[in-house]
Amino acid sequence: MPTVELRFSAVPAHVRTARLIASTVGRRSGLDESLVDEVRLAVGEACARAVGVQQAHGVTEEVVVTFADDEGTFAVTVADHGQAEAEADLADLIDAAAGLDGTLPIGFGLAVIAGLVDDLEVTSNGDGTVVRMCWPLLVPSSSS
Amino acid sequence: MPTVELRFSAVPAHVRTARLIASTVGRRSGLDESLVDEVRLAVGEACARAVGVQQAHGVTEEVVVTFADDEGTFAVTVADHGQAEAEADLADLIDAAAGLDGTLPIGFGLAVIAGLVDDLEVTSNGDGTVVRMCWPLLVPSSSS
Amino acid sequence: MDLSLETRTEGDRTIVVVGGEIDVYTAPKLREQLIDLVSSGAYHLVVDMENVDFLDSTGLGVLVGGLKRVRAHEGSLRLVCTQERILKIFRITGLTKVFPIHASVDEAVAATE
Amino acid sequence: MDLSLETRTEGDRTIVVVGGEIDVYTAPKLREQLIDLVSSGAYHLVVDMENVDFLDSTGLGVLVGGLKRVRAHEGSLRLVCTQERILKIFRITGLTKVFPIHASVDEAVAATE
Ligand SMILES: Nc1ncnc2c1ncn2[C@@H]1O[C@H](COP(=O)(O)OP(=O)(O)O)[C@@H](O)[C@H]1O
Ligand SMILES: Nc1ncnc2c1ncn2[C@@H]1O[C@H](COP(=O)(O)OP(=O)(O)O)[C@@H](O)[C@H]1O
Repeated sequence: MPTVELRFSAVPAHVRTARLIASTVGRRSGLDESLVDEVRLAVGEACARAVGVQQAHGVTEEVVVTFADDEGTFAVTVADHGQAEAEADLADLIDAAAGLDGTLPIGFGLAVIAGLVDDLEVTSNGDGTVVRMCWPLLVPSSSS
Repeated sequence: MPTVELRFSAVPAHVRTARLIASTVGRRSGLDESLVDEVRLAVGEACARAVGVQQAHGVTEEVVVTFADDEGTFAVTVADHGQAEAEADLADLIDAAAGLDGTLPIGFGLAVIAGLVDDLEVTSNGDGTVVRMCWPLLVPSSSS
Repeated sequence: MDLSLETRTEGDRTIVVVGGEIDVYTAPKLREQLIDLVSSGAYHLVVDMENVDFLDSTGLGVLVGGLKRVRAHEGSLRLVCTQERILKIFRITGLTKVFPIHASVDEAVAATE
Repeated sequence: MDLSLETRTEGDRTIVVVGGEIDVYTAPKLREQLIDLVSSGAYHLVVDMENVDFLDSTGLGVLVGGLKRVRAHEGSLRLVCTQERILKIFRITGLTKVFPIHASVDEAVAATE
């Protein structure tokens, strides 16, 4: 069950709000301090990616982030309504970045997330992409 | 148009998350620094009240908070699904607090909000209560 | 930020030094502390709020509850607070008329009923 | 926290001292700065990241874009970073193989192509 859900317009400024919430909700859920940095970065990447994908396709719907602590796991989902980017490996992305002046290399985000998060699930359908990331909780949650 | 929406289970711990978001989103929307404290307190009161009302009636639905900056105004709504408390004035509430051991004097919250916020609208219907609070923005918003 | 609580006695007064945030989440801890003190016979309380960063209405409710409780034993509950943003909350709720509010612990301890 | 940028030259090197957060929100500012430098003929850049608190993939993208740009002029882009949590991001993306990363500005300035 999601205990906190955040919806925000697809603009970069709100990505920082999402990061801030990720670290405070994570801490409060009992996330080990050594993981907080990682969670903040991964959630930030997922949100930046969602904002980038939606802006690239002019989609104005809100990005939806949920935070849940469940049976020893802290689970975060980030859902967008943009068309998923093609899978790409980092070498290609680094090449692609050559010509980038105005647009951001969206594919980087997923690559960073994949490097950071062991328990990662990315599902895309016609409506958009959901990035689901889980981290273990060491201590029992103080909220529910 | 709400630019940030937060939903959380009706537990006290999340009230702090809502407060933190209120001050960061408010700042980012261009709220004058002198108002940030007031906004944080008022949003915290409204959320604490919503959590209290729902817990008193065993309602497990999520509390919904929206933040929007619109035409020079920072507007926050807090919606619960509990039965609204009877209107009460502070003198009564202070008396009522005499017997309080386990329950909290929910009515205090609205009284504090009313004292803090000039532009306040409280609407209750069968489904719950919506507290709507507005503050003026002095500078144009940096997000949208 | 969490709530911190320390108590000490000066004569027949018990001073409760509160720090951090008194909110819907931490107020139960303060309520318990006040109840414990009254149960153990401390009826003249001074609550030092100089290190309180945040106070909401649930915190006010706990203080009012404490006041009622000590008054049932002919006791007193005095507050120490000079922070404008905290004082404002007492003012807008009319509680400045209910609580004696002092500028220092010494002043509160010296006050007579 | 916002991004801060300062530049200075040492010989033919231009040092860009970056502070704060390089993220989706602030990265455009850094990109502009790098483009401006290259346009004005600064092709040997040293980006000092010791005061960077946060770096995300959009920041990486801007750095890679800068590297491509200076290389088009036979230039170089060297990073200064000893912070483990920032280095980790370069490592997991394989960018440690793309950027020369130094432990100090002096070391970066002294390095030859
Ligand atoms: N959306 C935001 N608006 C304003 N300030 C923010 C926002 N997000 C974070 N901050 C501020 O930046 C500081 C660092 O936040 P932190 O939680 O470390 O996240 P990050 O460094 O990833 O942004 C915090 O003290 C917070 O007050
Ligand atoms: N939900 C939360 N979980 C953990 N820490 C929090 C939470 N809310 C606030 N904090 C911490 O408390 C500090 C003070 O928060 P602040 O924005 O001043 O709100 P408040 O003082 O009303 O809680 C912040 O630096 C923040 O890191």
